Amino acid sequence: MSHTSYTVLTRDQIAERAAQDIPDGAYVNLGIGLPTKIAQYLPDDKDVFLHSENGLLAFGPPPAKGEEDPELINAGKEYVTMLDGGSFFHHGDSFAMMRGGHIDICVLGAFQVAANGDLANWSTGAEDAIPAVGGAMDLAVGAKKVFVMTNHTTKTGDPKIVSELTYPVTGKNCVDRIYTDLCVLNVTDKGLVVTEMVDGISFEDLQALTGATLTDATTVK
Amino acid sequence: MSHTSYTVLTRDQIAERAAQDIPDGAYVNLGIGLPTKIAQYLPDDKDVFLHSENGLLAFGPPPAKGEEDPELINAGKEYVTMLDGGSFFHHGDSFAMMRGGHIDICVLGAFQVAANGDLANWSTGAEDAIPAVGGAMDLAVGAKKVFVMTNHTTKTGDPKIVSELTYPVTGKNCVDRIYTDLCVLNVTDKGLVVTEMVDGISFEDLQALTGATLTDATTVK
Amino acid sequence: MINKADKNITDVLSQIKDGATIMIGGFGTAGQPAELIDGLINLGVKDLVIINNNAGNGDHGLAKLLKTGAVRKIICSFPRQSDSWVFDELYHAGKIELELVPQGNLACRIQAAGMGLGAVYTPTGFGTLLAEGKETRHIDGKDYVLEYPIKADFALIKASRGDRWGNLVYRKSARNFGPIMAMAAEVTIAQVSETVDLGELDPEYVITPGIFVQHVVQIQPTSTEPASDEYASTATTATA
Amino acid sequence: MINKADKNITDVLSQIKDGATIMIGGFGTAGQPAELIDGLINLGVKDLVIINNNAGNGDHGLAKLLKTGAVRKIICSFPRQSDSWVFDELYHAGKIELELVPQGNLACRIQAAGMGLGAVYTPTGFGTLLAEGKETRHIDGKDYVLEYPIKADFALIKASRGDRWGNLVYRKSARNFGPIMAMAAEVTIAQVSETVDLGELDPEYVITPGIFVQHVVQIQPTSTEPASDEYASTATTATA
Repeated sequence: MSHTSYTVLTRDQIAERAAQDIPDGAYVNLGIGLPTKIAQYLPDDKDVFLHSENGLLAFGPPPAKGEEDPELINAGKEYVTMLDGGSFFHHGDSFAMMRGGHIDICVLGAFQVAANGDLANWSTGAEDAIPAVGGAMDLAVGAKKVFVMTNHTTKTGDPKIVSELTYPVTGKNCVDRIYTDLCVLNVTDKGLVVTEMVDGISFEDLQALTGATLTDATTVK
Repeated sequence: MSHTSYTVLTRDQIAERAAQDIPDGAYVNLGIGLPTKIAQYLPDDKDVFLHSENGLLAFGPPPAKGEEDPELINAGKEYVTMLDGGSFFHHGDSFAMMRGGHIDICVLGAFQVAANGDLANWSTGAEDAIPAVGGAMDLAVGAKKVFVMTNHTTKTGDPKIVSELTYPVTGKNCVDRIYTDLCVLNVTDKGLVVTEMVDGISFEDLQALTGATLTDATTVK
Repeated sequence: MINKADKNITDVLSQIKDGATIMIGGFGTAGQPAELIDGLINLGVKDLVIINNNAGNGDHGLAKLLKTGAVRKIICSFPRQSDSWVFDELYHAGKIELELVPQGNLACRIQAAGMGLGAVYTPTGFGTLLAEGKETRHIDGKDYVLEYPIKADFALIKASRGDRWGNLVYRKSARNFGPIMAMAAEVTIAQVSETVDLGELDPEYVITPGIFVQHVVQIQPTSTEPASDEYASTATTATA
Repeated sequence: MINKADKNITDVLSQIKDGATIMIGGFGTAGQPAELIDGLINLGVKDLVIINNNAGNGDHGLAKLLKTGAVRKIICSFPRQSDSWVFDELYHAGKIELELVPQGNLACRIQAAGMGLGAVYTPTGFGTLLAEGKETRHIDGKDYVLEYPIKADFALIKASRGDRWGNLVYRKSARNFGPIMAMAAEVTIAQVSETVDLGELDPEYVITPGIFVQHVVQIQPTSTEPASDEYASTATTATA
């Protein structure tokens, strides 16, 4: 795959871009890893409520050095703090929030996303790997909107946006939007629609780096 | 039905008798009406935890006059108090306690009890009556032991302990023991076993007042 | 910034339309959101489906709503009470539909909705008239009835304190169905006796996290009312 | 009079026999009942089935229990962590059975056990490898998988305070699975940092009512331990 003259977004820039689409008052679960970065880019004038599977709502930034509490961690087992107006609850209620459609947006990482919104992010199917799933499948089926944040291709240049998954599925038809280092994609009934691209890249360049057929939003009515 | 020379227990005496079989540490739900009286006869040296469907555990006696709180009532909508060590919870958790087998004993009133432990206490099946069930069916299936407290016969002398229910069932095979104004009956695989009778009554007298075959405990090994 | 406590009863309730399915908290009158119900009566919507444990007491609250003829159907466990004459009359006149549900199945079906479950197998009611026609299954030695979630467009509930993010705590046995109804409705409207600042409710002891609550309406207690749970129907704009 | 806090760890745990199914609270190490697990290791029972969100971290707690070879099977959602080398080795050596359950299904199946349900239809996992061979159903436009309750003989959990009737409150994210596991086990044993008198826990804010707890064991903090959630394994007879 050849880079011509376009700029690839950094991980922070993808996070910053995704943060812009999270509205005031949203209840949001940020998946472990890359999506966690979004928290840093949420504007101060919005109340965005961060949920963590292990029983936190409206948690805040990491504590100051020396203030860490081993009993105040998020699902990624990182130390966090609580905002005024936050709450603790048990795992049953926490997953009721997710499975019951109360979380407005979750942002997940991905191994692959298919054109129909199928998501693979829990297993590569490798024979010797120990399987582990955590809350990924619950978030995939339960959140009102599922956003994916990922590099557009793997480190070896293979497409992560594909026509059909080759990895085991986490959730079927669940992804609504994809933020990559190259573009923003909406998953629609008519397939993947490109709504934004990084400066300098052409639609043809982007299509070449993608394993599924893309549509340019400017051509969709 | 002829009384010969035996003494019928009063409602309070039935309650007092039933109270004797409630062990220290039992979690108990007393059904609305007659069973509620049992609370008065629980000995002070035992910790018996009274549960109410509407979200109370370890509630206490009625409040003093003038201390009534409209937001502190039991399932019978009577004013109660809370003991130190009591707790409030929502209806979901309250019925989890019942349905999930956490209540040790519930004591229910009855229209009829069948020899196999079927209970009827929610509907007489009368055509013009408004049906109402409350928590009776949940208690019948959920408590570890279901006791029934009832007069042995109806006001008109018809048996309430019967071979088969003629009223709509509340719960099948659920009753373990029956306390009446005449006797105590265990519901067993071999039918109804009389373990106690009031003074002066003969086994034959009791059988004559009962719509199901009784066995005398002294003849069972 | 989110302030779920910035509207008065009239404005909040105006989103309720004819035909809505509405859960109403309370067990008897304890926890019944009397002022929200009065507001609903004033709104004048009709063809409602109401979910409550009972079917109204006396001539106030839910009973008054029923009396207006606004309710097409009620889903409840115990409609027959000594003071449920309003419902009795409507029912005998064939003017209201009743779906009778054992109280624990009512709770559980509301919970199933809040939890996003498709259906549950519950032991309650097996073999009874209330399970007639329902699917059953024998699981691990016991019989169960398949029951489906009960969802609602709105839940009207009563809590004791709330904040602008919708966090709630309740008072004694007035809690009853409030927390589980809040989880099962698209829009939950809670009336509270007091609105408090963010952070005043201890995060360890928030009973209903704000995610389940869309509106908080403070009901001002008036000195003319005798009992502590009786307030005037005047809604005030909450400060937060 | 009931005192659920009158035994030390050794005496309380002695009722656990070979082959027991045991829920262990905690999400990672937060809420993990470290002293109860140490007690279980000392007890030396084997052929255990363990239910926990994870499969142990580092060389302590659950990981240490696994290392003794006492665990036949683990039911969990996330066994693969950077410091889960003990489990990794056992798993690759075929010395432990793994039932992998999505975290929310784990929670929900534990809840179903506590609530007395026979089974539930959950949307989570539909169409995935983790639902292979399981019954599914299309309900109201959505696909669900039939999942059965997870029950246990024992639950070992960690709370912050408890009383002699077994009422518990928790601390921050150490709550996690504690309350729902307490509801799903025949016998729940809770370790607490502090035993308090009856009435000291506000009835409005008891998180786990005593009906779900059979034993409370107080773990005495020692001054030699640095972090506030690390205590010595010495059980003391609680005063209540």
